Amino acid sequence: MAELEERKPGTGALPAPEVAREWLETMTLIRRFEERAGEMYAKAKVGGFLHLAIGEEATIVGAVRAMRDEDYLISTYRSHGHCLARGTSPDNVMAELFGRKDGVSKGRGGSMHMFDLERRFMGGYGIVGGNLPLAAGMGLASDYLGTDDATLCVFGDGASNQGTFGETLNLAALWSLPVVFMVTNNQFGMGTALERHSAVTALHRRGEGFGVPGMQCDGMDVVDTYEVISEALKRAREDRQPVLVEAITYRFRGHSMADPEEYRTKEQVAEWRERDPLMTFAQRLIDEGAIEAGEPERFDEATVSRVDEAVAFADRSPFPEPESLYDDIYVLGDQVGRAWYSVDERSAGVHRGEEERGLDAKDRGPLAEYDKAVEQAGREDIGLDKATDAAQAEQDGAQQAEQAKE
Amino acid sequence: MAELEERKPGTGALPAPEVAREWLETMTLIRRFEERAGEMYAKAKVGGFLHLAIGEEATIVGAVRAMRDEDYLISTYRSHGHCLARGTSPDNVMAELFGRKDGVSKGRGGSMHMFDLERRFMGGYGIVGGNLPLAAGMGLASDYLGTDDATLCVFGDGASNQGTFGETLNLAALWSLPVVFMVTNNQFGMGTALERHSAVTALHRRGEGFGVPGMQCDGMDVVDTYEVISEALKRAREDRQPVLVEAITYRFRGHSMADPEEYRTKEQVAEWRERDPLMTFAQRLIDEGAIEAGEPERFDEATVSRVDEAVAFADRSPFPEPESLYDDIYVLGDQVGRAWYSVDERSAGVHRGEEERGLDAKDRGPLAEYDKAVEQAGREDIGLDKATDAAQAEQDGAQQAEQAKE
Amino acid sequence: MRYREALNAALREELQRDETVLLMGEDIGVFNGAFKVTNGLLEEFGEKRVRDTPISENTIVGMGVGAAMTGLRPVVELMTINFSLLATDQIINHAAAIHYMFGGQVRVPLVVRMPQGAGHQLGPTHSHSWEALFVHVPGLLVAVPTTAADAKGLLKAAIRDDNPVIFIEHEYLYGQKGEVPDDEDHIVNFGEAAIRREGDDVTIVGISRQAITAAKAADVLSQEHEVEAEVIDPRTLRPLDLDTILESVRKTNRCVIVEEGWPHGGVGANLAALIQEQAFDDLDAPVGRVTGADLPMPYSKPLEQIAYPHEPQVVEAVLSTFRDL
Amino acid sequence: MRYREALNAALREELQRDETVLLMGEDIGVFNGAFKVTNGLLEEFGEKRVRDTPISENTIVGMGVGAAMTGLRPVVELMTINFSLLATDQIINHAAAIHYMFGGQVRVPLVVRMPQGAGHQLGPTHSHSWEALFVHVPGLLVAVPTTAADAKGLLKAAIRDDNPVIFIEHEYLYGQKGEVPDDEDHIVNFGEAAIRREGDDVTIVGISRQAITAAKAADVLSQEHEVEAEVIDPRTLRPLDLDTILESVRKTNRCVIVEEGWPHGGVGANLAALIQEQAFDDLDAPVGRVTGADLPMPYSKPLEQIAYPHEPQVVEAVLSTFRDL
Ligand SMILES: Cc1ncc(C[n+]2csc(CCOP(=O)(O)OP(=O)(O)O)c2C)c(N)n1
Ligand SMILES: Cc1ncc(C[n+]2csc(CCOP(=O)(O)OP(=O)(O)O)c2C)c(N)n1
Ligand SMILES: [Mg+2]
Ligand SMILES: [Mg+2]
Repeated sequence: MAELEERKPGTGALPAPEVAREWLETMTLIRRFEERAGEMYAKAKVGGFLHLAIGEEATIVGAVRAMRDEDYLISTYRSHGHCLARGTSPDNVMAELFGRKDGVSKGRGGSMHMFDLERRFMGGYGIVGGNLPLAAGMGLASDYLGTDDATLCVFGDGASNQGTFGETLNLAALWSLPVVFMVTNNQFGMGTALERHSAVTALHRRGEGFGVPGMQCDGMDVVDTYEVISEALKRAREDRQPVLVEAITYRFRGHSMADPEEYRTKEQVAEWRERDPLMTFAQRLIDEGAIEAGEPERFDEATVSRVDEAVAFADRSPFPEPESLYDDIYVLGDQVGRAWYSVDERSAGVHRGEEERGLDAKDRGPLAEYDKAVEQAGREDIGLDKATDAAQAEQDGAQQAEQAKE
Repeated sequence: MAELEERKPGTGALPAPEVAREWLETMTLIRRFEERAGEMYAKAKVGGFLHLAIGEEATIVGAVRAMRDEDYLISTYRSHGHCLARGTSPDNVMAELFGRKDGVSKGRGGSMHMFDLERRFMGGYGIVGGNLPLAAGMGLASDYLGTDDATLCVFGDGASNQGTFGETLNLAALWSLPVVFMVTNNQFGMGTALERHSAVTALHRRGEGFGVPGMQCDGMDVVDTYEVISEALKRAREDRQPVLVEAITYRFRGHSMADPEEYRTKEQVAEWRERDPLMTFAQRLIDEGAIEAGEPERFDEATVSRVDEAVAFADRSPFPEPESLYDDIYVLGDQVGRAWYSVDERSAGVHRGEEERGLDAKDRGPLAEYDKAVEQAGREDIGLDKATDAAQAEQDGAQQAEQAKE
Repeated sequence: MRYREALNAALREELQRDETVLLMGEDIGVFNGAFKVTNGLLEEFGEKRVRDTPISENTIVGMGVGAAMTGLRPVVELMTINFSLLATDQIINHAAAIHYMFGGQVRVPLVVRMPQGAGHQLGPTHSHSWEALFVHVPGLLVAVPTTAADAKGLLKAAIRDDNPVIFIEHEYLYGQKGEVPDDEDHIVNFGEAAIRREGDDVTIVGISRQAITAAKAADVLSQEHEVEAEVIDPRTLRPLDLDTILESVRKTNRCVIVEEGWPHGGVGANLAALIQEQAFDDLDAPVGRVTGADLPMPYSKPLEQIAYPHEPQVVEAVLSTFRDL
Repeated sequence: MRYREALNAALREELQRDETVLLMGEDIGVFNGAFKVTNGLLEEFGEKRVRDTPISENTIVGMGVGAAMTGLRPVVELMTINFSLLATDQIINHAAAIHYMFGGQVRVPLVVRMPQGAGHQLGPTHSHSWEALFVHVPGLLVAVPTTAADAKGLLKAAIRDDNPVIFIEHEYLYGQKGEVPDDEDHIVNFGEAAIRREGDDVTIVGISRQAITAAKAADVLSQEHEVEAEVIDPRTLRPLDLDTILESVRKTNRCVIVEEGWPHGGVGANLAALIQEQAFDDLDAPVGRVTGADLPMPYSKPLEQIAYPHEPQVVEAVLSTFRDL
C-alpha cells in the first residue's frame, strides 16, 4: 500500500456524496481563488511573490480533509489553498494578498505568510525547510500536553534537501511524535527538476534511515490522498509513529509569477494537465452518480461569484495604519513594558515608532511615502504606466512576465 | 559484506608482516601519544578541551592505511591519531597541544584543530558535522580537476544527526563525488548513548535515502577496517560512488578530560576493553607468526621514548610571538593591501595590531598579559597552586577531574 | 551561591512553578549539562521535562519555537554560543519574526540559553562572544547577566515572558559566587541597568563578563590614578536601559565601553553611536571602546590572553579619554 | 549596461580567464538565476562549471570552502541574503576562520554572492539587509557595490582574491543602468571608497542601495535647502576606507549615515562609533543615522515603504544636524 505503483488511482472508495461534493467545491474554490489572485497580481493589486498551487489541489483537500479540527496544519509559501481548505474566509485570504488590514496576518505576511490560529493553520513559511522543526515542536506540545492532536507538515520536494529534514525526522521518530510529514512532490524545486536535485527520487524512502516509514499517494487523486494521509495520521496519532507521505503531483503554473518556465516542455505540462485533479474527480463523481452532470458548472459559477466578493472585500479593506507599523514586534508585558521601541526611542530617523505616532495629521512629512504607496497600490491597473518606464518594468519583472503571458 | 553481523572480525587476511608491524606500531604510537597528552593536560601544559581516541586506534590506522598519499583526510576535534597516522611528526602535534610556535597550526588551533597540508590531512574541526560539506567540496575539487584522488571524511555517531549529514550525502551522491564518509560509531555523542540520539541505530543505513550505500566494519579490528575502507575508497574512486562506512568502536576514556562518565557503567567499559584493538591485533600477529612474542613490548618502549622526545620538543618550542597575533587573518594581496587591520587601525584598545607591533621592548604595558600567560603556561605543574584556589579550580573543572582520576 | 547554581535554581523553580516549562538541549540530562547548569534536573523532573536531544541545533531551536507557539514554554540550551550559528535561521527568520509577521496572532515564549566567552583556551571555534549578532535583531530580547543574582532573576523573568529571549551566559562566570535572594519570585526586569560602582569622573559600561573587568579596572583607576569611575552593567541589551547610561555620561562627560566580542558592529559600537547621538554636548572625549581582538580566537594561552580585554587595557582606554586629543 | 549584466560579464570573464573558477547555487543554471545574474552561463560553460544545487545552503557554502581549500575558486550564489542564515556556520566558523586557525597553511578563495534589500513587498522572510552580520566577522571581506561599474570591478577583484568574500548585491539595483568600462581587467579594489558627489556642508555615507538614496537626497538638499552634501559610497565594508570618510568629515564637520538594515549594531552604528572616535573635535553635531525600521519587514506596500529609508528621511536627518541641539 505504501508505494504508488501498487496503488490504483481513481479507484479508491468514494466518500458519501455530500462529502465528495464538498471536496470538489473546495478544490474549485482554491482553483478559482488562485486564478483570480494571479490576475490581481498582474494588476499589481498583489505584490511580492505569488506562488500558486494550481494543479496541486487534490494534495491539499485530500490531506486537509483527513485532519481533525484540533490537528495542526503547517505549510509553506504556497499555502493559500491550505488556508482556504481549513476554512478561513476567502475574504481575509484575499485581503492578505492585497496587504490590507483585514488580511489574515493584517497585511504583514502577504502570500507567503498566511496564518489562522483559530483554525490551527499554523502558518505558511518563506524559508524552504524552515517549517519542519516547528511541526515537530507542535507535535511535541500535543504529546506533552497529553492531547490526541496530530500535526500535518507540508513541504516540497526541494525542501527535502534541507538539513532540517533529516534532523527533524530523526527527532520525531526518536521521541515518537504524532507528526505526518507530507512532501508535495510537484517534480520541481523552482526550475530544478527532481532528478537534478535529489539523488534518490523516491522521496518517501528518505525517512527510513531516520526511523520514519514512508508512503506514497497519488497527489492528482483527492481520494487517494485522503486515504493515505488518513492512514498516516492514524499511525501518528495512535501508534505515535511519525510517517513521511510523498504526494506525487505537478504544478500547472510557474513556480511564481515571474517564472518563464524554460526548464520544462509544454508537452510535459500538457500531459499532466490531462490528469487535472478537479476535472478527473468531477468526471468520476458524475460517472459514479455521486453528483449530476452540470453540477460542477454550477459550483463553479457560485465559486467565481464568491471570489468576486473576496476581491471586493479586499478592495474595501483599508491599508494598515502607518501608526500600526511598530505593533506586535514584542508582546508587551513586564519585560517590554513601556513600549517595544524603548530600545531605540532616542535614535534618529525613520525607525522611530513614537514620532510617527505623535504626528499631526497635517504634517505628513515622513509619511509621504506611505501616502504615495497607498495611492500606487490602490490603482486599478498600473500595467500601462509601467510599459512607459522600461527600467522600472524590468525591476518588476515578475509582474511583467505575468502580464506578457496573460 | 556490508553488515557487521556478516563479517568475521579477527579473520580478515593479514597484510605482509612488515605492513602488519607498521600498523601495530602506529596504533601504539597513537595510544602512547594520547596517554601522554592526557598527562600533560593534567599538568596544565595542554589547555582547552582534549578529546582522546583511546580505544579507537584501529578505526584510525585501518582507515588511513587504506588511503593513498594523494587522498584527502578530514576529521574532527578528536584527530591527534589521524594526524599522526598520516605521518605528521609527533613533535609538531605535541607542540600544537602545548600551544607553541612549532605546532602544526602554529599554536592557533590546539587539540581540536590540527592540520597538515603537506600530508593532505585537511584538518580537525570543532563544529560537530561541520566537516562533511568541506569533504564534499574536496571531492568536488578532485573530480573537477580530473585527478584520481578520493576524500575520507571521519565524523562521529552524534554528528550524523546534524543537518549537514543529509545535505552532504545527497550532494555527494547526486554529483558522484569520490568521498567516503566514515562514521566512527563509538556508541556515544558526549554523554548521550546512540539509542538516545538516533532513532535508527544502524547508522550505515542512514545514507540509503540519499543515494549513499552503507557498509559496516569492526572498528576494533584494524584489518577489517582496512578492508572495508579500501573497498569503499575503491568504489568512490573508480565508480564515483560515495559510500558511508560505519565503524563500530568504543572510546575507553571520557568524551574529553572533564567527563565524569556517569552515563555508562564500568562493566560496559571493561567489556569493550577486552577487545582492545592493540592487544587483540598484537596477539593475533604473534599467534599467526607475523611477529615474535616480545616484539610489541619492544615497539612500546621505543614509542614511549619517541613520545618523551615529542614532549621535550614541545617544551623547547617557544610560544608564538605576541607580534604574530594578527598574522594570517587575511591573505595579504591586492585587496587586503596595507595590512589586514586597515579595517580598524584607528579604533581604540587591545584589538589594534599595529600598536603591539610598534611597541618598544621596554614598554610591555599592553603585553603584561602575554608575559603573565607565558609564565603561567610554562610552569611544570600548577596542580598544587590550583588546589589552594577552589573557585579557580572549579572553573578549570576539566583539568581537576582528570587529576582526580590519575 | 555560584552563578551556575543560581541558574540551576531558576530553572528548578520555574519547572516547579509552571507545568508548561520544559528543558531541551544536548547533554543537559544524563550528562547533567556540559557546564553543569542543569545538574540534577533530569533526576528531579524526569525525561518528559528535561530532554536530551541529538546534536541538531537548528531543529531543537525550531522545535522550541513550534512548541512555544502551541502552549509550552521551552527553555533550549545550546552548548555554547558558537554553535548557535547553526540555528540562526530558526532564531532570526522564525522565532523573532513570527509574532509580527502573523499579525500578532501567536506568541513565542521561548528561551534559548547559551554561554559564551574566551579564556579557557578553547580556540577558534569555541571561544566567541556574539551578543552583537542577536542585539541586531528586532523581536528578540537579549540578556547578558554578570552576577549570580542577575543570572537567576533574569532567567526567571525570561521564562515568564512571552517573547523569545536570547539568554547569554558566560563560561568564566559559571564558577563565580554571589549573594542571591532566597525568594522564589526574585525577578530582575529586562531594561534596567545596574550601577556597580558610583563615580564622577568617567562612565565605564561593561558587557557580560567585562562588567567585572570594568569594576576591577575602576579599582585600579581609583587607587593608582585618582580617577573615580562609574561602572554600569546594562544586564540586558534588548531592551536597553539607555537612560541610566546617559544620566551617568551627563555627569561624568566621559565613557568607555568594554566588551569581549569583535569590534566591528559590536555592542560597543552600537552604544557609542547611541551615546554620541543623545549626549553629544555632554561628552568631553570620544566614547572609547575596548573590545576583543578582531580575529578568530587563537588557542595558545599567551595569544589568547592578549586577544580579549583585561584591566590594563581598560585603564589605558579610560586614561586616554583624559588626554589631549 | 545594467548592474545585473555587469555582474554577469564579470562572471563570464572570470570563467573564461581562469579554469578553476566555477559557479554553484540554487537555480543558477537551467533557470538562469532567480534574478538572472547568471543568465546564459550554463549554456556557455556547461554543467561542470555552472552547477545547479539542491536547496542546502549550509552545505553548498561548505562545499565551496572545501573546494577552495583544494584548488578551486568557487563562486557560490545564495538566492537571497535571507537564506544565508542557514549558512552562517560555514561562513563564520569555517570560511572566515580556516586560514587563521590552521596557522596560515591553507587559503579559502571563495566568493559568496547574494542580493539583499526591501521594496518589492517580499515580506518578513525575504526583505532584509544584513551586511552588519558579516561586517562583524574578521577573516571575511565584505563588498556592497552600488553601481554597475563597481559591481563588475569588485566582483572580479573578489574572484581573484585569496580571501573569502561576502559579496552583497541589491535586488533593486539589478535593473539599474550605468557605464561600465569595457576592459577585461577592470578591477575595483576593496578598501577604496567612492565620492559620488562633492560638497562642503555635510557628509552623507550611503550603504548599498542607500548610496543612491543619499545622492538623491543631496540633490534635494542643494535645491531646496542650500546645503551641499558630499556623498560617499564606501563600496566595501571590510576593509573599510575610513580615511576618505574622515577626510570628508573633517571638511564638513557633519555626517549622516544611511543604511537599509536594522539600527542596532548596524553598519551605521559601527561607522558612527569610528567617526566620533577619530574625528571627535571636528564634529559640529552628532553623527546621524537613518536606518531601516527595527522590525521584520512587513509585506503591505505602504507599511514597507515607511520601513526603510527614502530621501525625505535623509533630508530630515541632515537638516537636524544643523539645528540647535
Ligand atoms: C532557505 C531557502 N532557500 C531558497 C529559497 C528560495 N526558494 C523559494 S521556493 C524554492 C523552491 C522550493 O521547491 P519545493 O520545496 O519543491 O517547493 P515548491 O515550490 O515546488 O512547492 C526556492 C529555492 C527559500 N525561500 N528559502
Ligand atoms: C555544532 C556543535 N554542537 C555541539 C558541540 C559540542 N560537542 C562536541 S563533541 C560532541 C559530541 C559529538 O559526538 P560524536 O559525533 O559521536 O563524536 P565523538 O565525540 O563521539 O567522537 C558535542 C555535542 C560542538 N562541538 N559542535
Ligand atoms: Mg517542488
Ligand atoms: Mg560518538
